[in-house]
Amino acid sequence: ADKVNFQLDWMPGGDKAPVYVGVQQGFFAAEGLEVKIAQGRGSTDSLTRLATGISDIGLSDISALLAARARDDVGVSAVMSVFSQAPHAFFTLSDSGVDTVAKVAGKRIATSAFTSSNVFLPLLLEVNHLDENDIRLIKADVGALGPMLITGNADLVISWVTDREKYQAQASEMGRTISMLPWYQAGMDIYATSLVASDRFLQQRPEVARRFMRAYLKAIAYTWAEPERAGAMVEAMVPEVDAGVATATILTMRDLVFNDASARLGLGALDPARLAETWRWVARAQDLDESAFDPETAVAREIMAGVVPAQPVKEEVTP
Amino acid sequence: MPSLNRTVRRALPVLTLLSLIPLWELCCRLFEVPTFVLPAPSDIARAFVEVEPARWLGHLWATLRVALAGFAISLAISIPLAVLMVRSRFLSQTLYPLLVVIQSTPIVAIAPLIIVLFGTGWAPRLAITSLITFFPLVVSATTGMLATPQELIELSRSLRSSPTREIWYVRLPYAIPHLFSGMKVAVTLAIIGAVVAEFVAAEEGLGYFVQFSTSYFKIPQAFAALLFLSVVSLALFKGVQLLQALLFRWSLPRDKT
Amino acid sequence: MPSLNRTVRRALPVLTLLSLIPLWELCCRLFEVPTFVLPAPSDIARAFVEVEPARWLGHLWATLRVALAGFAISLAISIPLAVLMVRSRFLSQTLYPLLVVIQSTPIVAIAPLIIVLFGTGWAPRLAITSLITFFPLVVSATTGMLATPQELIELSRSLRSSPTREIWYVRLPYAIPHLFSGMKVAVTLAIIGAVVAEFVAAEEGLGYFVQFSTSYFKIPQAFAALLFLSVVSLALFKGVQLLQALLFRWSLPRDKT
Amino acid sequence: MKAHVQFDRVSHSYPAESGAPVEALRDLNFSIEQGEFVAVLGPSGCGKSTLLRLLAGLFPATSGSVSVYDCPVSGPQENTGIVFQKPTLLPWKNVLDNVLFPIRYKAGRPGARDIEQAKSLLEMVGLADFQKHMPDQLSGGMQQRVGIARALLLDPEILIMDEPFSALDALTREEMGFDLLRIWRQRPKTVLFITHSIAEAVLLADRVLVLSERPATLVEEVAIELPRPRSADTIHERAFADYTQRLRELIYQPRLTVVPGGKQDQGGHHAIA
Amino acid sequence: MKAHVQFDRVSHSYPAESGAPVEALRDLNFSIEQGEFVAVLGPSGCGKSTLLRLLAGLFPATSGSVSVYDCPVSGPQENTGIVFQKPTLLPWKNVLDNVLFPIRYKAGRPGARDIEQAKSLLEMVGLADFQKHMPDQLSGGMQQRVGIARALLLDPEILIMDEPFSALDALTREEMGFDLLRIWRQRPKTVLFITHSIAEAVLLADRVLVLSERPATLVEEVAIELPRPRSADTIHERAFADYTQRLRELIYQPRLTVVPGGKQDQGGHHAIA
Ligand SMILES: Nc1ncnc2c1ncn2[C@@H]1O[C@H](COP(=O)(O)OP(=O)(O)OP(=O)(O)O)[C@@H](O)[C@H]1O
Ligand SMILES: Nc1ncnc2c1ncn2[C@@H]1O[C@H](COP(=O)(O)OP(=O)(O)OP(=O)(O)O)[C@@H](O)[C@H]1O
Ligand SMILES: [Mg+2]
Ligand SMILES: [Mg+2]
Repeated sequence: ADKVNFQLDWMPGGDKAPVYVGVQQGFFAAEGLEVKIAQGRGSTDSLTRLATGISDIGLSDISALLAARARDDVGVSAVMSVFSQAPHAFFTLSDSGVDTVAKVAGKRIATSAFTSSNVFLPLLLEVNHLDENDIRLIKADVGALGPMLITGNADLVISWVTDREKYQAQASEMGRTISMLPWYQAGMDIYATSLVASDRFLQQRPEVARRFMRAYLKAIAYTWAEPERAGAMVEAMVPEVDAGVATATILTMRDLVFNDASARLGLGALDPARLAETWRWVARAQDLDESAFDPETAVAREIMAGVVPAQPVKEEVTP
Repeated sequence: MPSLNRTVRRALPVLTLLSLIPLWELCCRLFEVPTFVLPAPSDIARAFVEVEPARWLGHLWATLRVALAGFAISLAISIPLAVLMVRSRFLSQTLYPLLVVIQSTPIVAIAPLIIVLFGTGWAPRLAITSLITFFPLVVSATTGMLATPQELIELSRSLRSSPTREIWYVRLPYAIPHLFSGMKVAVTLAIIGAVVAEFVAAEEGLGYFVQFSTSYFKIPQAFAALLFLSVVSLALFKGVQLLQALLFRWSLPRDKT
Repeated sequence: MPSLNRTVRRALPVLTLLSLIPLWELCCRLFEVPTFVLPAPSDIARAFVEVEPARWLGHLWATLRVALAGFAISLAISIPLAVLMVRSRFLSQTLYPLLVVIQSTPIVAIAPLIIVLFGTGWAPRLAITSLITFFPLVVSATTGMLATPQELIELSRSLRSSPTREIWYVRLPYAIPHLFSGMKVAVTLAIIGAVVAEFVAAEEGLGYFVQFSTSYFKIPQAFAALLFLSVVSLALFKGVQLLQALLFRWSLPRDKT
Repeated sequence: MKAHVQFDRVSHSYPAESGAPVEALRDLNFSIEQGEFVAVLGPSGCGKSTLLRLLAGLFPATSGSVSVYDCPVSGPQENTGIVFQKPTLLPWKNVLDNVLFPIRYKAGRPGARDIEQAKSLLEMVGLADFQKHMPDQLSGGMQQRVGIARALLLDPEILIMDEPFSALDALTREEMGFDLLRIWRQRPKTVLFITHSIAEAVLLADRVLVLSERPATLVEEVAIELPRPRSADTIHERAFADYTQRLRELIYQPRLTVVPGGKQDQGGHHAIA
Repeated sequence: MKAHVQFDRVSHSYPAESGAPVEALRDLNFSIEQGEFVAVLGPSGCGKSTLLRLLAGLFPATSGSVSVYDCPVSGPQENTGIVFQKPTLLPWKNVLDNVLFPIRYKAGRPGARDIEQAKSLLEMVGLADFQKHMPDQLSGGMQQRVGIARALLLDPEILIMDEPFSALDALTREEMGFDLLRIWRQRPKTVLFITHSIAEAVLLADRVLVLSERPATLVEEVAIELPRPRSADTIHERAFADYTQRLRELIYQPRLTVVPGGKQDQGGHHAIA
């Protein structure tokens, strides 16, 4: 079998379920692949490991990839979208009265210092006719956000949709409930977590990559078809993960995978127009020259061809 | 009676420390501290038994061997380094700044470099642990060797010693108390080092488990792992003390008669 | 001539260190090291000038004052702690394990606790820095005070000293060389501490800037900040050495005639 | 005069980490009157410094009791000046500050009079020019003299001196002996003076205690009834020679049977120390 | 006999961190023949230990040259045994290992014969029962004797001793002096012996160098032409008394004018050291 090193962008959990499902359900084996999963510590870390050849293919936020490629011709390309909506969201206590993004004005918002959400925040506010001076941003360690929200040190926190279960669990302890305001419902319509691969891997073993992608798509479909089983499969491979929590996570993030965009453009597709929109957000957020980089160069279309379904393929890249 | 007395005297500190646990429990209940801020001992105990012993032991062993091996490596590197710096003023003035720079670089920030240099297995974890522990060893060994009284140096020089022998037979033994003070610091840093290394690159170990539990908001479980870590540190610390007592009795202050 | 000679001897280590920079550049070019693994000095220099000096200074000052204040606090806490432990066997046996536990707890893992306890301003950063730096100080001060030769203790006791005075006039001065060895370690740890604190809770400072740059994949900029950090550490380290030379000349090995 | 110091069946053993404990003193009985100058003679390693430490209250005797004014010694005594066998100077203080150390230690800042006093003591021991030197810049004998000045500074009631002049040359030694007698006469104090010089013991003391080899027992007490004030002339008196002769016999005789080989003749008339 | 050690216009000053440097030796000229036993007498702090350090090659003289066999001393010499003024024992080694230290230091593991030799030296200095004790468990005099045994172990060609017997009682001192003479006779060596005891200098030495107060200059060299082998009987010879008397005059006379006050009489006949 062909050996493939798969790189997670964070620790295992329900949001990473497909790769575990792929292994457990034998989707990879059926394609003649032997997949080894390595954990990561964020998109940057994941990109670095892919770029240096430690791993072959893996997950990363596509905005991190675009920024990295724009800055520093990193040898990694996107091959498939996984979350076709950005996972950023505001969380607040249900009784806080904040039920639209417009109402965050004047609130204290806690966020982790180094999350990519911060970069997009000004743009999101702008789309919602606010600006940074309308809120008070408090930066703190990720682990402290929930406690700050629940103990009243902050009115809202910024986190990922995938964390909803965890915040709810903390709030329940104090008899409170959490509500979530996903940014994708407030005007942020861009790609997020994607399957990315090192260029070397794509060049040397393009077929292996395609087989992997095929299996991965199957695994995605299975994961949301059978969330309980998928959760259990993660636990089976990583005992630290709790199957129930993983399942809950899988359910929470359904909208990130199956949504308008995926329905319109196809599951896994990286639509050029939407990709360009994604790049626009990234460039503006990170103060990069929008015209100096073509986001298409960060996507390995020739690999995607024939694998990712319903993909609006550009003329010039047909094999 | 006196032996009973001594038993009591020995047990008292342990008992005092143990009595902190109910106090902690009490505080948590009294002030209704939320579990995710500071879990009560009972929560931690519950979390502790929920994880099978084999998994605890697996993580424990992963951390312990990295800490021990990393500590050993940094000991093996820093003593010769200290010797070099004691022998040559030039080397001392060139190396010391370099070592300070290495010591004060946040390892997390150069994680990619370390992973590229050392791969993804054991090696980067050992490297990180050694990088974090070596400095106190170098500083204490150097200080100790330089503090050797002039009269002992004169004795050694009058024997027409080679500088190597002077270091080996006079300066290093004299530096033993200093060195052990450095080792006490270094050995607890070794635990920190192993944990940081697991934060950066590992899928096992107590540090990894802490981070994992935290990112799943399983705070009592994280604290259980932290307590485990503390026990390991205490054991290593005691180990260093014991080593000194066994091998270098003379370097300890004699008990008052 | 001898003074020229001395100038050369003084300059040589600095020159050697500086010569590492072209070597580094060369290696990066020769082996085509990717920028995100290890940027070449020229990349770093470019990144360095791209950030306005005022912002550098702002971050620098944010880190420096936390490091210094945290170091000062931990010095102010650890010396009395060491004194207590030297004076009472019971305290020493009760406190030491506690200190080892605190020292070996990865701060990042208890970040929520610290933020809930200290809020989100300066305080948690100072707390973290002090927590990370205090241990070498306690260990070295304790070791030094306990290593005081029996004859000096007899002298002091024959003067019917109160134990306080014995500590103050005999044991603490005797511990100075040990203490400074601990301070050299602690002062570089203070930088690490400030950086970790900025990872946990801050919106400014060089550590924050490093992490920030890394998460934006601006690796050369991160390295520029790291170099800045190194310079700060070196300055603090030299500062401690200078302090010892100025205030406690006698505690340094006399220059060979 | 009343009994100032009293040793009552005092024995002391040092515990050995391995093997038998070392017995230093055995069943020692003697007393010292207030204002008396008592010298102690005894072979090297017999237990003299141990005796000093017991009297200083640095540690308790294994058995028996040491008392001062009928009060058992249970810790360091007030008003005691000690010259240790080793110079025992603080390496971080200069000579003047080392001498002033007891004052700083007890009373905080030394006053102008204390400094005056310290300087005049330093002058007496011939170190007026070395006030600002550090201990490691002094010769062995100079360090010893700093220790003497320090012990005299507080004008103690009890003065315990452990071979205080051992590192001094003959002339300095003699001068300092007379200086000591002068100070003792002007401000009476009880003195316990350990020495290896028989002549010195006779010249300075009211009474000489002769100790045996380890474990030290009291061989004999010899009262020296030479008139005071004593001076360099005392040395030429017939009685002085008699006393030294008698002490020599006490010291040399019991050991001649023990000494291996026949290197020496019949003893009783040696004079090199 | 040929000149073994030669001091040629040797001066030495110690730099002072503040103030004028301390001049210890000034313009010292003398030589020691091979196999000669030379004693050095001089007031405390005059520069004797400095002289020892220069000969040992521990540091160079400020001016002038010290040579051994016409070869300028530029560092520590081969085959030199030194007894330092302080005992200078290694606190982490027991008595036996301290004595064996030079061998371990030079040759690695000591052989059975070395250990034999060390033990017999320890017996000679009366410490046979203390081989396993640590230095801090010894009395001052015992520590000093360990240092002597150590210096003798390698049977050095040059033996430099700095007040080696200062902490010993009269009898032990005398015994060890004769032991030293015996060893010196059996295996001839050049000895430089610093002492404060005039009688000891006369009893042991071929020649006595008398140094002045600091900065030390050579006041006089006195050849001691007493017959060898010397024994306790030597002390009673007329010549012995003459020599000691002569040395006393040399030492006491020049200083009497300096000593303040009139506590002493006209000198020239003191005898306490
Ligand atoms: N701290 C100690 N531990 C164990 N044994 C000791 C200790 N101090 C002294 N001794 C032993 O006690 C005995 C007496 O020692 P002490 O120092 O009283 O002798 P001393 O009469 O002062 O000799 P000296 O004239 O050589 O100074 C010695 O045999 C010595 O080995
Ligand atoms: N390391 C040093 N630094 C500065 N001055 C010193 C040093 N060592 C000795 N001296 C000075 O040199 C002079 C001679 O000292 P030295 O030790 O040679 O005297 P000594 O004749 O051996 O005296 P003693 O009989 O008291 O041992 C003294 O005045 C002393 O202060
Ligand atoms: Mg003694
Ligand atoms: Mg000397």
